[in-house]
Amino acid sequence: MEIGKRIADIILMPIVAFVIGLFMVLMLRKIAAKLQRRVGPPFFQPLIDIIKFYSKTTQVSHGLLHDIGIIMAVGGYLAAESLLPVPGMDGLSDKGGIITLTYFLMIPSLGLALGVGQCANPNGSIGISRALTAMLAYDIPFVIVIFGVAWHYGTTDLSEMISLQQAQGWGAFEMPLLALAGLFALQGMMGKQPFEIYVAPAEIATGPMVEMGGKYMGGLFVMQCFQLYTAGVLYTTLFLGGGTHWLDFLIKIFAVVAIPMMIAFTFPRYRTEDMLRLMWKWPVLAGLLGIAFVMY
Amino acid sequence: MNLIALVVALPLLGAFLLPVGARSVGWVGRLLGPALLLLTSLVVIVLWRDSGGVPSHIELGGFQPPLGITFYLDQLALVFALATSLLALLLWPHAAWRDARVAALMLLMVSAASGMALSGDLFNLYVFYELVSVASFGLVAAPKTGAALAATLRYVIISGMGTVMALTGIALIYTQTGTLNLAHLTLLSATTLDNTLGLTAFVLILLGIGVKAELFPVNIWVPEVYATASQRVSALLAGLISKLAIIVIIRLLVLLFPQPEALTLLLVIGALGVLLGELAAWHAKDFERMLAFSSIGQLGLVLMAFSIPGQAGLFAGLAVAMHHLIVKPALFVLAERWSGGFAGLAGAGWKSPWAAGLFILFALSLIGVPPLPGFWAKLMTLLGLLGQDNWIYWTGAGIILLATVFEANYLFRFGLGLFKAGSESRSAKVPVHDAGSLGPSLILGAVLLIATVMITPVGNWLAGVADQLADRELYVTTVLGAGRELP
Amino acid sequence: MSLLDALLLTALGTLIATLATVRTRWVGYVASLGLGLQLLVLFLLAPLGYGAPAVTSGLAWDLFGQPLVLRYDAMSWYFALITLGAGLVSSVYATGAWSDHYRAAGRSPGWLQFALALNVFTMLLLLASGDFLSLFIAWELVSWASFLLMALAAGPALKWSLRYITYATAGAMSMLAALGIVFHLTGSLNYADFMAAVDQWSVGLITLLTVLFGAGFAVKMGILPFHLWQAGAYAETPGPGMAFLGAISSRMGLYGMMLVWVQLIGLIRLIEVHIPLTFLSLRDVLMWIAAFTIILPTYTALKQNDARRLLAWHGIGQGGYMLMGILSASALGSAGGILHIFNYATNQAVLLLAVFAVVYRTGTADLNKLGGLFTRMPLTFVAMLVGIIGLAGIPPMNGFVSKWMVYRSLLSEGMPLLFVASVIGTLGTILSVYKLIHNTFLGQLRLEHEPVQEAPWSMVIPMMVLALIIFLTGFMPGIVLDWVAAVQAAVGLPVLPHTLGGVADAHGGLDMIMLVLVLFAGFGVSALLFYATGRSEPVHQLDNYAGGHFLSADVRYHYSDHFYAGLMHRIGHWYRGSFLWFESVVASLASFLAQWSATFYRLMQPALPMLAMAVIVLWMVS
Amino acid sequence: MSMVFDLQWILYTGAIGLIAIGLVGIIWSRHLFRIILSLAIAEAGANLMLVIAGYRLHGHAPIMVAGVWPEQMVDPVPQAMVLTAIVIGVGIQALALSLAIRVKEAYHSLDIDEIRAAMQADIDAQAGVTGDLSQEEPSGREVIGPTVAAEEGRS
Amino acid sequence: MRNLTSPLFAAGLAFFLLVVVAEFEPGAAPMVVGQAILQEAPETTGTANIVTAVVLGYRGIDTLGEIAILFTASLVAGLVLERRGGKRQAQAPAGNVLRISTQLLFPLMLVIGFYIILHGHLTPGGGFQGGVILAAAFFLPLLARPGIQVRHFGLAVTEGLAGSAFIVIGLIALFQGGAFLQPLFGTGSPGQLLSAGSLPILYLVLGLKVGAELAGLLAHLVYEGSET
Repeated sequence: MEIGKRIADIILMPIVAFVIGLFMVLMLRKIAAKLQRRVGPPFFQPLIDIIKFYSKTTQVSHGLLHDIGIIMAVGGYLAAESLLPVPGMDGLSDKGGIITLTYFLMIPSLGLALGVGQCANPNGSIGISRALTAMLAYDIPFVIVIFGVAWHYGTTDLSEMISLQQAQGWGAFEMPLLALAGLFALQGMMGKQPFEIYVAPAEIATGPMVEMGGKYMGGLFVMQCFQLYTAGVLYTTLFLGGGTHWLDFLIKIFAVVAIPMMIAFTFPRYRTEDMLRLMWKWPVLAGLLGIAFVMY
Repeated sequence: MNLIALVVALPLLGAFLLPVGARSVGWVGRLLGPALLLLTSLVVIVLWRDSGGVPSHIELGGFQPPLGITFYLDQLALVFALATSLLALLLWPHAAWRDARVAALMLLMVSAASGMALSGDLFNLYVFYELVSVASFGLVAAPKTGAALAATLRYVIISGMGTVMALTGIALIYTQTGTLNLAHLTLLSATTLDNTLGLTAFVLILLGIGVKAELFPVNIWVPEVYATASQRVSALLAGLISKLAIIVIIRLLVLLFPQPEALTLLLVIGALGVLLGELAAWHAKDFERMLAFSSIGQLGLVLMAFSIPGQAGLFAGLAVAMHHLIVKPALFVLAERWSGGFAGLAGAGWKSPWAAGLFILFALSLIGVPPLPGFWAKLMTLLGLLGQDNWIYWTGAGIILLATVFEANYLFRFGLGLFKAGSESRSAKVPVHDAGSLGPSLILGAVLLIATVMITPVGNWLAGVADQLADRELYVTTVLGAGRELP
Repeated sequence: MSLLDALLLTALGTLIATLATVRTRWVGYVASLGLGLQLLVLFLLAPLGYGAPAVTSGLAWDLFGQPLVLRYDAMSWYFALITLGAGLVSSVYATGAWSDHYRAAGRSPGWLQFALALNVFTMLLLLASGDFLSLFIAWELVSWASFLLMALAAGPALKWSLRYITYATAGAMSMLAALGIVFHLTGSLNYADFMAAVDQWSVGLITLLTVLFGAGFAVKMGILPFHLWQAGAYAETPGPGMAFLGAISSRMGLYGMMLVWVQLIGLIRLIEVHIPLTFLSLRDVLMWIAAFTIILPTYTALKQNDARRLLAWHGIGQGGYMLMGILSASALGSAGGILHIFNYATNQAVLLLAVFAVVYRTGTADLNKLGGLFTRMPLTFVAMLVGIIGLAGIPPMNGFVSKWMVYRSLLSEGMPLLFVASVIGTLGTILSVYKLIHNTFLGQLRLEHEPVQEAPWSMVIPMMVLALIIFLTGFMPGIVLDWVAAVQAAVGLPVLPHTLGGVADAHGGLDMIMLVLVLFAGFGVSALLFYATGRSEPVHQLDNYAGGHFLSADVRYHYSDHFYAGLMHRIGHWYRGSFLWFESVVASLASFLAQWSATFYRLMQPALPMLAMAVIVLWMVS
Repeated sequence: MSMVFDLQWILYTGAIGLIAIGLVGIIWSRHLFRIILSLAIAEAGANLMLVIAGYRLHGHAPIMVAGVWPEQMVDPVPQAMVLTAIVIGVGIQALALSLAIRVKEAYHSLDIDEIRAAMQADIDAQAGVTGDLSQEEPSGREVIGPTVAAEEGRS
Repeated sequence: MRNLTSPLFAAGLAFFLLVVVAEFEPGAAPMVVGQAILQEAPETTGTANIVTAVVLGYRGIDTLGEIAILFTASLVAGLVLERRGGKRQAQAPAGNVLRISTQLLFPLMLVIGFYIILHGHLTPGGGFQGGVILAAAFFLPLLARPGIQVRHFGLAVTEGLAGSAFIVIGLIALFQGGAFLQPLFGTGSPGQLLSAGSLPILYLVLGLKVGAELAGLLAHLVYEGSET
């Protein structure tokens, strides 16, 4: 792959991701509205929100690290998107692979955690503590899934996985148990109900976001766009054969994101320890069984 | 060579004269003992130089060997004769400066100990052994506290029983062979003692002499005696006398009882001694008894080393024994100022850093930390034990290894406790070491360090000693001459 | 005289010079200079690190017919590099302001420097050992040298160092047993004879030797179940000493394992040994032990409230990654394991130095008594941030590279459970290092810490150097991978093909240069976006949303204690202290036996055992 | 072995019997004086063993008188040895007795169990330690080092 | 426990010893060395009593050790029993018969004692036997008149000098170029009083020493040992 194409990919992929992410946020809010029998926001509302946040005049900063935290959060996703192949653009996927991507996705979390910590608000710190615990909960089934898939395809390279799936059929059919476990993990990863204890607005004043306003909040919005996009694309890549062309790719990723959304808004919230118990029981069991089927 | 008899005769003469002389001329009593010891060490050194390392023998009373009593002078005997004099000089008890009778007892013990090292006659060994015992009874009882007397009495009773056993063993041997000369017995042993009777006699003698050698079942006197006797006397008993008893046992073993069963017996007894000694030392709560139990363990180790067949075993055993000969007296001397329970000694090391340093040096060597000599001794032992294709030997090696862990723990529990920030009121009472109280330990520490540096020549020399010890032919031809007509 | 002699003699000279100046004020400079010189000599030996043939010392001599051989190969060089690096950094750190502080507390920095120099010397000696005897001798020296370092602090350190030396002696004795068996079997203690003979040995024998040698090394490594001594003993060691110990000392165990298990016995033989009644091979069992070593100590670290102890427990856990990587026997995994030694050493050193800089300024390492120091000690914060990113194995620091290699190899070797176990360990690491940095540098600044200043330069510079190394070797891991490849070649492992940026692999490689560049590009874009959209207004820390309350500085509202309460609700009752229980069972059993022996000596009628013995023995012989 | 009830056999039985009786006495008795007497008995047995070692059936005393040839004499060596052994035994018994006298004064008892207990209490007191033999609380935890659990806080 | 086990173990020991000795030829000592000594002793030492030749000649060093042990025992007994400033209980003097017969017996026992000592190389007896009789002779007055002062110093001088004389005689032989304790002054003709060279002298000092030591021991036990 020539260098020019690669640079173009790296520049384009985050932009695409952001745009799609905006739509996903819109979809999310629409679904929520439908389920709650509301009308829901207009089409450009997510974008408007972001612009609004960034252009606020009152921007309260709790210090340098507060800024750096947001920069890391957004910058990390920007970089991570280049590891996630989409139709026609492979970016850096051959340089990193699935494991690297997983760890790249921790950079935004770390940045956020640092920024929130700097705010010196105990609610924020509690939120981070819960968020990290949640990560511990959903990452275990998630890595089981990653192992199963990577072992099945004999590679950690995401583009290679996609091409193999397009040749052999979708991963979801070959590894249904793993796909199921992955769905669970996805739910946790997106931080939506029933696994949103860490924001717990009534209890800890929205947790990590408690001290965020203006462009800080805007950064978090951008981050959410990327987050939804990444979750959708990753699942699609692992189990739904990626995208041959943009149309089916978009359908798949929106579908993938829509399922958790629908689950999310029909459930109450789990407590941390219950989330741990849930995540470490059924998805892990399913994942391990899935691996057993894959390997033997 | 005949002059070697002086090593026995001179201290004895001194001892006979001392109680008389001390009353008339005070300073005689003070200086006679050390002077005689210096003289005997000189005699040994001169004779050693003359011998050039070749074994020889003397005939006491001028009677030819199988009839009369002989002294056998190989390097081992000479080194122990020398060590006896020098250690006694180094550890000359404080009481001996004041009381001529204690000095006389010391001289008696030295004389008999040298005799034990030298003697080549079974019954003569027994006589010297008894003399050592009786003199040690006196030295041990010398503090005359109730506990010391009671401990001595228990010691006397068990020694007495040992005497009975050993005497019975000697009687059995004599009944079987009709001779007492070790060289002669060596010649006859193949036909007469290589049987149940020989083993029985060996067991009886082992248990008898083993009382002094702190062998496993007959060492019950050890902790209480060492706890009550003056530390220098304990140092002598633990360091020197026990080794002499072991050397006697090993001589008999090599010359008269080369049966494998005897070696296995040594191994088992030694292993039990190591195990119980080190465990009890681990449990001890005061310095003297810790050292006492540790010395039981170490002597078990010596015995195990000697139980390795062949020259390798003798080499290892000698190495362990010589090492312990240096280390244990030094530790007991440290206990002079640091006597009593661990709790009372907390923080004592800050006040006497040199003493603490010496303790740690000796402790390291006891544990067997390279490159100190203790390591080489232990290594030789372990390599020897593991070199046997025999599960008992392997188990023995395992026991040594296990015991070493306990050893490290209790020695350093104490060593580190010396640097505990003890409450001032408690550690204030602990006497501070000075040059005088450290002297013997410093000298022995220097010896240890020199041996560390010169480990190769020391090791080679010791191997030579072991060769001589292992050579039954050499013993027989040296004492009886080659091809002489024997009765 | 070879360069190796020069190295060892320089080390010895450093030791002597340090001892000579131990009571003076310049002892630190002497020691640092000496260590610097040693590092220089080591650089002269650099061809070794790139696979040049081994260098033999002219200092070999015979002891009781046993030739003692000293030699350096690529593995020795690699370990020596880390050792000297850690030693130099610690020594420099301990030299300037820190030593004044230490002296003012009534301690002697001279002895600390001496102990450091002694540790370095003995470790260099260990790395040079060319036969089992010199290996054991140097091993014991290393053990006792680190014992000295641990016991130096007195106070509670005494108890911990006693526990250490008990374990260490047990381990050494296990090695000694193995050594004796080897001598019995081969009649010599040469590596060559061992390697020649190992083919003919039975499976049981190989297992026995593997376990006996391994137990000795495992004690030093803190591999389960021999880990109980490590955290406490390290944590009580004076600052720079702990940094040194934590960085490299326990890795000497890994050196031993690589030497004996990998180079001499050969992993292939361990794989061939099947454990009866299971489908596991000996290698699998060892890997599982490594996995538990990763998980359990890491989650114990999570519970610690003392920064030193937290890091020390991590040290135990990280050892598991190295071991697991090496045992995977693949080119990638073993390279990851070996690389992790270097990476972890840098991470741990920088973290501990940062923690001790905080201790230097605030006087405590208690995570409940700190907080908000970012504004006061920003450079130290950066050092710690770099360290925790590295330790947690998150890009772009070097810790990520080595962990990635381990995961990747477990993946391609098809070891799902071990893979999951190591990821669980990493997650625990992330949780606890966040707790570390949050409780120290983030959140509310305590009132009494208002006047705290940045650590002095003599302490900051070593940290910055280390941080730079961590980043650089994360950015271009190829620098270290060159050495790692040489090590692999030296011990007979498959050699990893690598590039400057990482690993090239058709089915998913790693190129850190690209990734890091993209990452920083992302940060750049993000920063641009952030700062282009107007200035933000800095407010006081207490200007905070607190449910309608006004916060005041004297009230403590830093969320630090019981940090992962939710998690502990779930897993809190899984902490059983089983190993501690097991240890106390063993100790109690021994104590019971000891009491029995003491009772025997106290109560026994003296004559009875003599008689009994006589009869029993006579019965036996007749 | 043929059970020949000749003189020699009776002598051996007697000697060994004395030894056995003496040993039983040493162990069995609690009274110090009895123990010392038992020791004397056992020693007598051992001495008898020695004498028998040189005995020859119908032998003559080893003294050169007319009409007795050396071939008819009994062995002189054991006689000399037994002389030595007896004297040694006497010395040890005297020593033991004198110790016993003083021990009685110190502890007002001649019961060896009581003496032992008193002596050990003495030694312990002097060393400033308690000589506990209680098995109730093994000291296992403390001897190796501090427990980790005690030093751990919550997460 | 020990009440039960000790007879069992002792019986076991006796049994094993009996099994061992049962293998001996009854009443036929091998007499390897003994026979050689019997043959050789009259010429080499000049004693008629071969036991004396063995005690003082062939096994002279044993005898030296033995008197050293006795000396040590007496020394230790003195050391242990010595009491500083303690008052002795005045005991009632013995009856007339005992006192008078003591006076009668004393010279007689002296004579017999010395006779036995001096004829030790000719007839049964010798230094030990005679020494014991001497000790008894000196001990009798103590029994008869318990208040009598024992002259410990005199005893000490006697035993010290006697012991030293033994060694000195041995050393003389050594410095004359012989072996330590080698008999001196030729052998004489066996059977005569003045024969066997230095052996009778040795026996004499031995007798004196044994006598003095036993007397001292007994005196210690009687006086210092008595309860106050």
